[in-house]
Amino acid sequence: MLLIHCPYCNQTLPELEFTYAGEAHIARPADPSSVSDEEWRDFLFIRTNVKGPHYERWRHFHGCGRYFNAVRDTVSDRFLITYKTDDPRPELSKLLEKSK
Amino acid sequence: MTHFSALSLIKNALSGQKNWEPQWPDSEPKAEYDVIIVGAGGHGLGAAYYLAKEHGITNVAVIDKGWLGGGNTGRNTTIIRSNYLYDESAKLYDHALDLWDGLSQELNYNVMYSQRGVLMLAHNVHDVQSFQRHVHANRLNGVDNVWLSAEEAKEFCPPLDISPTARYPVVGAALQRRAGTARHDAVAWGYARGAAARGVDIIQNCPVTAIRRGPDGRVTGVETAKGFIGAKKVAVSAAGHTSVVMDTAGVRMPLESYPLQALVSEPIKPIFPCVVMSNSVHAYISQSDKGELVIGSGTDQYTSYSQRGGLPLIEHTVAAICEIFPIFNRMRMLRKWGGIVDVTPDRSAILGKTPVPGLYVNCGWGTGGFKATPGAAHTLAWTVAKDDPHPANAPFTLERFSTGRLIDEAAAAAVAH
Amino acid sequence: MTVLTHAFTPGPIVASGQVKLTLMAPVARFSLRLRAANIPAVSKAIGVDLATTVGVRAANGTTESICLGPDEWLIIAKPDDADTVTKVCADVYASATHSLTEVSAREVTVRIEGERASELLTIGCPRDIDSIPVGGGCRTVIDGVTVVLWRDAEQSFRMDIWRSFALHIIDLLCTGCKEFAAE
Amino acid sequence: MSSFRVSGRGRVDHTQPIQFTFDGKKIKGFKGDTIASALLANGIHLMGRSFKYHRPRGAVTAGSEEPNALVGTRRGPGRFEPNTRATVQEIWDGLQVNSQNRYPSLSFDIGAINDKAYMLFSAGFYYKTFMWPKSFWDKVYEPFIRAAAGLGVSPTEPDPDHYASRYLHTDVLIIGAGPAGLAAALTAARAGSQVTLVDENPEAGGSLLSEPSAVIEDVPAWDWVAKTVAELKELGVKVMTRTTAIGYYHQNMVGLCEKLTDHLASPDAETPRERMWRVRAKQVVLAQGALEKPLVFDGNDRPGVMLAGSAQTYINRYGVRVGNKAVIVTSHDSAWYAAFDLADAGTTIAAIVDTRSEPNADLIAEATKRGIRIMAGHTVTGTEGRLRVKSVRVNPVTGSTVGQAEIIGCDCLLMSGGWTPSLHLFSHTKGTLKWDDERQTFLPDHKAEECEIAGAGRGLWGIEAVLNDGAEMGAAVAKSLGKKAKAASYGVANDRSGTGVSHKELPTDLDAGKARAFVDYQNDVTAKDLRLAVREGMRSIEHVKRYTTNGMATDQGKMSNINGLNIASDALGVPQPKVGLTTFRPPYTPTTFGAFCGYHKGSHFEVTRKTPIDSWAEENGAAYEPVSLWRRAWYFPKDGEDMHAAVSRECLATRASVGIFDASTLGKIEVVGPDSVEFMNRMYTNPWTKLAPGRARYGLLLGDDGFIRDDGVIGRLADDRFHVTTTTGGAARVLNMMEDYLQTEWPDLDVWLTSTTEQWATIALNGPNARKVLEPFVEGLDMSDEAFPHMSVAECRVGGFPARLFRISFTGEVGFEVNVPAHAGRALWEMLFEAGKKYDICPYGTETMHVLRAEKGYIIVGQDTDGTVTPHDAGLSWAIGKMKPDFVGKRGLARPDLVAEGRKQLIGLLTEDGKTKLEEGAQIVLDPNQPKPMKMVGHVTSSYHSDAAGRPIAMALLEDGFNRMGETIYIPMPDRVIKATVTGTVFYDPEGERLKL
Repeated sequence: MLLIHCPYCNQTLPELEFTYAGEAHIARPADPSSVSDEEWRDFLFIRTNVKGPHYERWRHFHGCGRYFNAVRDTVSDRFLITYKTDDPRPELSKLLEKSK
Repeated sequence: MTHFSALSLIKNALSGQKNWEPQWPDSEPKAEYDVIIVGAGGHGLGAAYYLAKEHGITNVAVIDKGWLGGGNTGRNTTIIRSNYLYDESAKLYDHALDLWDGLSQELNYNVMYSQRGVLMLAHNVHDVQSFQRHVHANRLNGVDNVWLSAEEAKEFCPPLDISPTARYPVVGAALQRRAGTARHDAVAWGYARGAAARGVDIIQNCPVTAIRRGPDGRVTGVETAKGFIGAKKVAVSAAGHTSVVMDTAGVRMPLESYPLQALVSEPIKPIFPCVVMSNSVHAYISQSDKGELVIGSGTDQYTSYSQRGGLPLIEHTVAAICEIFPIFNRMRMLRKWGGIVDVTPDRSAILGKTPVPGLYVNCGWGTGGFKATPGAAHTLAWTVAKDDPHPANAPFTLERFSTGRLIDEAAAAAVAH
Repeated sequence: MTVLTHAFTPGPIVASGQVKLTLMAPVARFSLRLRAANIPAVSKAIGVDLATTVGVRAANGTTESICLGPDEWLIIAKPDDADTVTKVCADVYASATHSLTEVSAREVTVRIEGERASELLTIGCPRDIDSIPVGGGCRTVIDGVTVVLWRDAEQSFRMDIWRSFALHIIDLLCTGCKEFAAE
Repeated sequence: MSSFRVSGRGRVDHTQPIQFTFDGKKIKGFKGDTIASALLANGIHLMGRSFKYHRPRGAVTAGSEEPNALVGTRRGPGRFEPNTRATVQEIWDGLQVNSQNRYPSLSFDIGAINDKAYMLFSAGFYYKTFMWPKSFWDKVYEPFIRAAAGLGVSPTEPDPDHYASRYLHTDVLIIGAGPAGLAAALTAARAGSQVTLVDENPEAGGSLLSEPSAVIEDVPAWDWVAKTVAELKELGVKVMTRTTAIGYYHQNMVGLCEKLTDHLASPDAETPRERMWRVRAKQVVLAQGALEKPLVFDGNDRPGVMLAGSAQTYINRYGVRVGNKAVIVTSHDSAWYAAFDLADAGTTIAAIVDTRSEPNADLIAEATKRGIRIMAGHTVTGTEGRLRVKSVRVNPVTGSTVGQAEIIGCDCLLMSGGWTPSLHLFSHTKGTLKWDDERQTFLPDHKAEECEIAGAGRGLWGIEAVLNDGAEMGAAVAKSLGKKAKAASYGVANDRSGTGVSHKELPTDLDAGKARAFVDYQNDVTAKDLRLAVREGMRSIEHVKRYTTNGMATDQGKMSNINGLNIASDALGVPQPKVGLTTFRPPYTPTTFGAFCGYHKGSHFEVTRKTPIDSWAEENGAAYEPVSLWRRAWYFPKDGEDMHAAVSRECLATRASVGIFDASTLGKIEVVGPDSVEFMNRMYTNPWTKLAPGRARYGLLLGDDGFIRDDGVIGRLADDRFHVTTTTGGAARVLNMMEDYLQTEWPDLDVWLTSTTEQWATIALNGPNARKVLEPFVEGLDMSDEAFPHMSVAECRVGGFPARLFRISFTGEVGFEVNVPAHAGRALWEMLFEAGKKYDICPYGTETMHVLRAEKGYIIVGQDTDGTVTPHDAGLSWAIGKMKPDFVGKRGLARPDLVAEGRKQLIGLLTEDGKTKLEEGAQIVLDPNQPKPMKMVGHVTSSYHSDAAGRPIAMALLEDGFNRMGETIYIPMPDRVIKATVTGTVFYDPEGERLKL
């Protein structure tokens, strides 16, 4: 059971309060009608499924209810960072530097 | 290859077991192959076997980052069934079931395919509707699957609690009698032995780091820990690691890899005569030849390659088993383990060609990969050999995710275990 | 031990030397949602300074608030004051938009108190109870069910539970009380 | 008592005799005994039979690593468990113990015939045979193999005990209360850390309990343990015994299983049998000590052959001599001390056989003092004895030459192959191990969690070294928590430190091919099996393990893994690390299912949600059906009615006059804010801008893939406030989806969502007299058709309660849905029911609701749709706001397959004979005479007998269904083919006349 830092509650809390919500930074196209079938497929289905640091979303479901973003290493399951939805996507190299 | 038989066992017993040969050699890579298969699980080894046996293509290497059969082949709960809802799925899994039947003899290796029957429990009206739909569709597809009342289900599986006051009462069940279990390791070993005997190289502990393509876009080979190995065709059959490997060829996949947990109890004398699955409570159970209750759990909620898995899910799974089989409450868990399953958005596999010429993919089996082993292997070999899919795997394309022609077993309320 | 039913009649449920469970009388309860810019205006209207840190409470007389999320507060008031809360909020709506939704009947509240009250919660709450300060609270989970937990004293809590989950959770707490008594 | 019990010795209570039964025979022991110690005290070594060869076996250990002495234990009805380790289970008055895996008796077991044919049953033999004839596998071979395997028998009755669980947060969790754990706990606690110390044994002390002669800081070891535990408790340390750390999970979460009643003769009924603790620790210290390795030689499994350290435990902890005449065989100094303790207690030590040519001179002196024969540079090449070892074959070894054998008589053989650090939990963390060549073992390397390993787990040996290391690690974790900590330095007198060497199987002068040198006792894996596996091409330890089943027994390889590795490594000719180490998996020791279930048993397996009106339904005899977590009234049978009769009556009564229905489980979401209409426009397919406050509309929700996800009636209460209803099962999912889009895609929208599902009790009144029943209770609302037409919503008072009243219909009759605060639900229901009596009001359940809606062709999402159905497929194209630039699902709907011709579409079906009711789920074909596999073109989604239509009706998803109106299709059933005609889906009142007042 993971421990997850909720950036809105500013507390590190047990995974049981959270729900996973898939890969992060996959924006819904602003004008869906203008995109191709392949682009729409990418939005709906294509995932990096990376082995290593993964940008992903969680929801503090049983707590503040907020969706937020995280970078978690899918090999160790360790979180490198969690951040608010409107925060910029953190640069991986800096995160890895920091975690060392 | 030594032919296995009771006679060979006795002969070797009398000679102190000193004369057995290796079942497969541990090969070093050649410079080039006609076909390279990435991933030495049951699917990959089986594909190599069928390439050699049915298509005469023997200049084949199966390459794995670890030991053969060390991935999901050796980590699953060994359930075999084909009572899927959609015609496409039923056809592919039934193709596999036909091959399971007789696989021991075909491979001269006892894979212990045991047609113990798989019982899928219905706990409410919705389950009944959904399983009846399966039963009817299976019947017309020629797939055996019958509907049992709760009492008939109890007769088939005596440990079952069918009291109507249960939190999840059993209101009926779908039974596929041909379904059952097999010995997972033996499947990988049997195919490995059969493939190796036909000239296939099995290269273990050799991670594939990249798929290489030529200027025309066509596959030229793979980069590995042991250097570049040329290949006219490459088939990726790497389960949870498929996304990582395919990404190196520039093909992005609709896959996510989740941890899946399973567990066994301490061994006991025979008590459980079949396989029971309950989608409503997310658990399934059978008893192995050794006597352990083999129990499968659902996937954890987050993607992961850690193979660790959490305690809450296991607690839920065990509670679910004890809810349906209260007599097992005092049994003890012996060990639990995790695998990594690659899951597609419609919970059906992807098996076929890719946008890259000479590159084939077999993945997305989720929790259903083991039962498909001979079918996936056989149709993958066909697809690679002919550069054209076998009718059984033709619908399982990558393109369906653009067109929307999904084979949605998940949406049809059958969790694809 | 009182057998509690879905009628949710307020009163004692179980009392031992170590923990006492009591079903509390109904209150007026509102979910209040708004953006940061409008906090002062709405605070002023209801007369409670809405905290901006999750888990922090504020009160004015019998009207209480707890911040449950960055834009979410739970407001508790006497049943008689429900209409007033609705009205004062409606009055500032035009200039300070927000969402006020009455949820008085959605939950029932159990008081958990006694020397082992916080320990009792550990039978189902994965969150570290010690991390909840006296005078604070949180929305959290117990045995898979979302609840709001108010810590009123070191060993006195209120737990708001959605009605259809309440008997399940109260029953679990009662089981814990029996375990304590048997020790 | 027997001559094997040494009076006054050990930690058992000699003043408290306890009687239990073993295979029906009464056995006496003392309080504090385990089953094994009590049996050994009575001279009984034979406790079980092995898995494959059914060889007689005795306890080889004194702890939880025991592979042999597994027994069935029983405490009256329902309280039986197989495979209990006799070396762990404490005895109590009345405990019933039975041996296992033998027939007819433990001393004479027919299954032992397998042992005679052992040459056939080599590793992997079953992969090579049992294939002919093919049909024999299921019917003959497999049943035979299964019956032979399996150890104990399953319980057959439900478990009457209950189980508990807790969460615990602690600064420091220390696993193992031996010298390292105690010293670590003391140091960390003295530094002010909050500490939890756990041990699987009934008391703290660990190896110190077997070392009473050691003196720590001038205090005898046992007194030191008592003093230390007292101080720990004083410091607030939570000391938990009989508590096994079963698994080490992410971020320092450790699962502990605490046994509470298994040692008690008459436990309190309210005390749970076991409790699962999920501990979250900031720091963990693993102080689990080391496990002694058996030596691998022919006949090393006979009853009476035991680990030397375990024999030392039996004499010192339990006051039990494991025999009268012992031979010691060892490659490690530790076994010498066991010999000395036994010798001092009166056991004759016939010889100490040490494989090393020059054992420690001090030990030799000690042995000589006691008159013990020393055979250095010797090995053991065999044993004799059927149910108990009676002699040992000993040979000198010079280099690789094994000399002349000598037979030495004995009644027990105590062996030690050295010690293996217990790193199972460390292994759970995916921490890495490194091979230590000097110690010939794996030691912890890179850590994956915030933890320290202390004492023997790091390869240290001797009490002083371990105590000091424990103190260091205790200080280290305290420091990492920001505490000032100082590790005490301990001086230990009479310490028993030592060294040893490691072996593969011991050398022999006999035919190695015939040696029965066991590596995995329980699974009957011999050294020869391991070598055979290697010969057959198994090159990784994982393959060797799976091929031979070495390490897969219930001790999870605690006895066998390292010996197996040494032998495989030798056979392969590569060093051990290259062969690899199999992963240890949780739980550390086998753990009761009940402990994992905790409170989630019976009705508490999962919550059953009930509505505020549920109690009325129960009192009025409702039959229930589960719908997601809710239970809902299914129908209300009157005396003698079956479901069909009850539903038929309920349908007729509702259409004739008025029916009342509890719709409280419908999901409700309040959508509020200036942008609420924009939000609704984006989420739902329908247009909402022009819906006036006070009006309601059917809303359809898709996923972005274009398929139907949910539906429900949505009322606009004000410009900026919507009351959204969802399906019962979809409530949480829809709210989650809405929050997802709102927070992630459209955070700029000023709109907020609140779940009000449980705020409101919802009562539906339907039928021509619905208004007459309701109107008298309604205040503040003109209910005329003009003022409050179909598809209206209003806030008013009903029955004196604040209410939201909808005029909507899911039945085709005039319908109202009254929402009142949940606590008022039952009161209002009773008022309406009372008032409705003069109109023969009829309460109905979900089944009647389903029939009534089907008669009107209203769909149930999840029944008539299955996640692959578009609005067009379902005949709901009219619900799409075609002018809207976007909504969730709009783009998905435009994908090629979703706009293709001939998709499966929802249509009505009428069976041709007008009498046959189709089965839901039945498949449709166009040509019933085609061979299998048939081309199926659709399936029946809903099917009911309809009194209103006067015949059975059905809905189905049918390929190109809209273009097949009037066509005949076929439904092949097992016994016949049913013909049906394709129709529209409205079977009753197609013009909607009945909706008018």
